[in-house]
Amino acid sequence: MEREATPEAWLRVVEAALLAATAPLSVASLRRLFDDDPGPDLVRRLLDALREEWVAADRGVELVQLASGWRFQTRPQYQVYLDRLKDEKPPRYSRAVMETLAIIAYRQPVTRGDIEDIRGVAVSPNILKTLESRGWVDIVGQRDTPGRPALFATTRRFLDDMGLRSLTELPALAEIEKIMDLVDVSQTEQAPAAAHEEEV
Amino acid sequence: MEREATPEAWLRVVEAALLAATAPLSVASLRRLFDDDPGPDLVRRLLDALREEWVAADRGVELVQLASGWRFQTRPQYQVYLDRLKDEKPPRYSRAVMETLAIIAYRQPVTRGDIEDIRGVAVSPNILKTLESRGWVDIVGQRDTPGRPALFATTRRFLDDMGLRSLTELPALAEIEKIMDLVDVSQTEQAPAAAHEEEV
Amino acid sequence: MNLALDLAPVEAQDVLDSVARIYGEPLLELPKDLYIPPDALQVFLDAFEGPLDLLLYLIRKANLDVLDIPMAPLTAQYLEYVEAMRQSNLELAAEYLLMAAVLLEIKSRMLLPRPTREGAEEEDPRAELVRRLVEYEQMKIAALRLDAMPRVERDFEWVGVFVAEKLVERQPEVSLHDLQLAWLRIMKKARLNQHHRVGREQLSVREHMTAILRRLGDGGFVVFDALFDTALGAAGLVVSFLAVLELVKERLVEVTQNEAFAPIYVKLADGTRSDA
Repeated sequence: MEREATPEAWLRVVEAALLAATAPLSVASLRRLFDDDPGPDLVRRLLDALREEWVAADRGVELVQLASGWRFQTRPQYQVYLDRLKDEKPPRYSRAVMETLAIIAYRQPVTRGDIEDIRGVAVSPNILKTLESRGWVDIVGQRDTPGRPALFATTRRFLDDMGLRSLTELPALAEIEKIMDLVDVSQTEQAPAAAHEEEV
Repeated sequence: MEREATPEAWLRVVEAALLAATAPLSVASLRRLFDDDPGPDLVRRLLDALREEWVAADRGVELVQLASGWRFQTRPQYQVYLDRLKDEKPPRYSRAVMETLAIIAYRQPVTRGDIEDIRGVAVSPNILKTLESRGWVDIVGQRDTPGRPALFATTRRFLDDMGLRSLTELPALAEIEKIMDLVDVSQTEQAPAAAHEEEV
Repeated sequence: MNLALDLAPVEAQDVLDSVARIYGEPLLELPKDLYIPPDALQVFLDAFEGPLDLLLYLIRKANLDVLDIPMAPLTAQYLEYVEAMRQSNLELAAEYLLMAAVLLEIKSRMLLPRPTREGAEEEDPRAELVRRLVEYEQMKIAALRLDAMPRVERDFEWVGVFVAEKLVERQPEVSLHDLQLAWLRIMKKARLNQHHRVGREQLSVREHMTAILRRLGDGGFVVFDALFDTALGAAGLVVSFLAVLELVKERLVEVTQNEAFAPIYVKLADGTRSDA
């Protein structure tokens, strides 16, 4: 087996490892599969070849690159079928939870107080607990202000679960920034309020 | 998707369901995937076709039928690769085992009493059992002294596992010991020898 | 200038629908003097994530420009809702009342004549509110988009096939270096008592000792000459011979010869046999 050092054999090894993995596998991990380290470039080429192979076969499963590595996942079009096998539905999150998540994702690191300032309401501890227990959010430190409030940020798991490689792949806030420009313009006409720009 | 009611599309659905399943799926479960029940016979034909497809592609993963249903699993030949991804650190022999092994290797044939003399502590039978069950040490005779103690020596397997052709290829120690003597002399003047343990 | 209002009209519509669906009437047209069942109001209130959300809704409903909010009508409308809720003895979060105060304060400041001289320093009294509304709206839309993204378990599943493995006990790995370290440790400890000198020669003698013991393992006699493999060369033969001598010295083997020039036989010493 080990002696069949053909690209085809390597592909099958990488494929088996990725199909069996319980978490995304990094290129560094995949290099460990082989007795002789194939190096990162070869592994990346194998991953690309593998991804294309699965796309070409038009399967219900695809190879994707996520924040913490590569993983096979089912394509969303197939969820309608897979849902029929499920006993329980995946959790639905309330608007409060999703807004809190969005604020942490886009403004991280933030304290609970920051979140409350933006949402204009108190943030119940349950909301943060929900996000923490899902593994999407955790505490990354404490702000150096009185009370030393905890600073929340999103996790790698959050990116993985959302199919993202990095925070930069989050939906852009571009259109809203346009509004902010307008706000500034309109405000400049009435009264200068340059300070706002930085705050947002 | 639902409208593409071709056998190929069904295959892909069954495949995606089986790849994503966390437990074997029965034929009855798989029938639930579809809006219109395809019946058990068609599902079984799909499973057979799917199994053959994966066998033909010679992948590292195969579709197998178990008592509780069908599941994809890695082929045994691939275990050697997948094992390399495990983070768990390889077990290590205790210091007592290693010292006993070293004494047997360098001073063979030796009795348990010899080992105890050299180490200055009692040698538990478990230590020798560990080395014997590993196939590295065996009894080559008994010394003709009261109690007729067993004589231990290293085996051919030990040499093979260490990549040696003969015991003479064991690391020579004379030079190192000499160096250590020098080190000891210089260090004894300054500090007690206890610290040396860690250096080695 | 109505860009902000166009951004997520669907969301506003959702709020409308969800309330209307339950009571068959668009509750958003809250009648001023009509009795509204408290639970209807509760549903209405629950549709909002707080005063900012409610304000944004009112601004959109009235098709107002978020950047140039007419404070008087907005404040009036907001207070109407808050008052209706209070009259129904609904538990109203403190934030709603706080916002009412903020709106009234802004409204009153708007009524004051603007200082023209130091105008450069003066801010529009609404600026802070607008900033908060826009920032909240930004996050509200971001939350919707985030929620719409494919997410594991809801929109797709991880693949994880069963790993078929034979349970092989993992054995510790030992390197020559480990062995060397172990030996050096022993030597150090033993130095005070005795001095072990182990060099290559001694080792090869020891190796041959072991080999000979194995050879004689069945307890029978072996012809002396047969213990020597001429393929080993002169050095090897000497080592083999030294090994026999050492074995004799340690009384591990017996060497016998019936008469001069007769074949020499070697056998394990009595009691040396491992199966004895």
